[in-house]
Amino acid sequence: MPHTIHIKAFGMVAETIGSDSLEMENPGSSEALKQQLFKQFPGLKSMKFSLALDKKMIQSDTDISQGKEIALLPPFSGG
Amino acid sequence: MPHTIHIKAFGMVAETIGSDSLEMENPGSSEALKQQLFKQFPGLKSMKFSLALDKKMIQSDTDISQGKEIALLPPFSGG
Amino acid sequence: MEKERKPKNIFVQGAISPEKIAHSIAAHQSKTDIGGHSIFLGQIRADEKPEGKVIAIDYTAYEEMALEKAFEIREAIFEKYPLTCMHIYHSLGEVKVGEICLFVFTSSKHRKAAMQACDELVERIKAELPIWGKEILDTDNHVWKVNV
Amino acid sequence: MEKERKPKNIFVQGAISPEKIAHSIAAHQSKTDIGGHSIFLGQIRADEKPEGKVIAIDYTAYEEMALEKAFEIREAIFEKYPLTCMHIYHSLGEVKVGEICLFVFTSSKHRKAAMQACDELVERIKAELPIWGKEILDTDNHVWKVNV
Repeated sequence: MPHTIHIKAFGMVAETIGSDSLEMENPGSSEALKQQLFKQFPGLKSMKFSLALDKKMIQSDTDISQGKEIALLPPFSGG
Repeated sequence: MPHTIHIKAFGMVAETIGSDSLEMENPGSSEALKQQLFKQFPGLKSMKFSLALDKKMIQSDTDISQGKEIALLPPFSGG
Repeated sequence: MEKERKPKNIFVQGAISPEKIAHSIAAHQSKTDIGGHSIFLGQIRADEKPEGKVIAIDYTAYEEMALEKAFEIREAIFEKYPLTCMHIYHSLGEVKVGEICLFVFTSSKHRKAAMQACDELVERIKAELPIWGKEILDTDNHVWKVNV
Repeated sequence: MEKERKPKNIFVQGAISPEKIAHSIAAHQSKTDIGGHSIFLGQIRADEKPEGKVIAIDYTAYEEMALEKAFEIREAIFEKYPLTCMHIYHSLGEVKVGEICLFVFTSSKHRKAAMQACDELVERIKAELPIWGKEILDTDNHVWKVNV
């Protein structure tokens, strides 16, 4: 049963998307989500960014279960 | 020709001597000066201290020529 | 019983003032087991970029994640070094050139722990906290800050 | 032409106030090539000695030699690290527990130089400057401070 996921975006990713949040149908996994984003926002393809699920960076393809908090994080540049 | 030297003393050396300066006849060298001080102030024998000539620490026996500024320096404890 | 530590807010709106730093230092004078404080301050540089000269940095953060991560780093550093106190403050929003955007403050009985912990905190803050700096240029352009 | 550097007075009568530190920080906000400041502060600890509890330290120095040596250290550190600024302040006379007796402040374009220079300065100041601390105890006794 498909459901909607809410995605937060930050920094130059948010700038490229044109918003700091977006909603889409859950593609099921982090890799599928990336492919979906690249289709929708081709500008992201050349950009380095990571995914965080529930505020933890993910290192490899991960299932996106319902209710997860998803965020798109370009390289950090605090300090 | 003997002459008088002026010696500055600091920290626990000054405390042991009972003064922050003293005068004596020049014994000619730093080692001879130490022996003279030990005779005059036996409390110094058990004490770690260095000599500075003209504001430079000396590492080995050194002649004390006329007009040199002589100082007795216990281990530093600034900061 | 050990005091339980909870995530603290590290974010400050706009620049961090020298007065805030002075107050923070003064607040530690009653802790008479402290022998050394180590402080790091990040200040905005007027860097020349091909697109223009930096006049300010506008900071944004994934705040909830940054606070969780800062707490995790804080606990790890307290575990590793015998510290009395540790404070982290980072700006959000616009900070102009010459102003301070990061204030890291560690205190310990002997100086080495405070110094080493401060260095390590600064490295980890820059590498691990989800914070982004948008460098505002004098040409109405901007570029995204990159940490090296 | 390079600016010639001359020995500066590093000594402050009594404790170093948090306000003095704030003023020193604020004075660097016009230097927009600075990206990082590193600060070390030495604070008087209420150590328990067999002879009593420390309530203050009374500092004396061989001032002329200390200033010459501080200048030599300063030049060596400027030679070794790409620093924008360097400041050293040390108390003379009585400084009470909880108060600050040493303030070392380095600034550079990138943080590493400021941090490393600050650490090295503190080590050299403690090891090489002819300064002595007499620890005043709550028993009317005193002991001479020993740097480890």
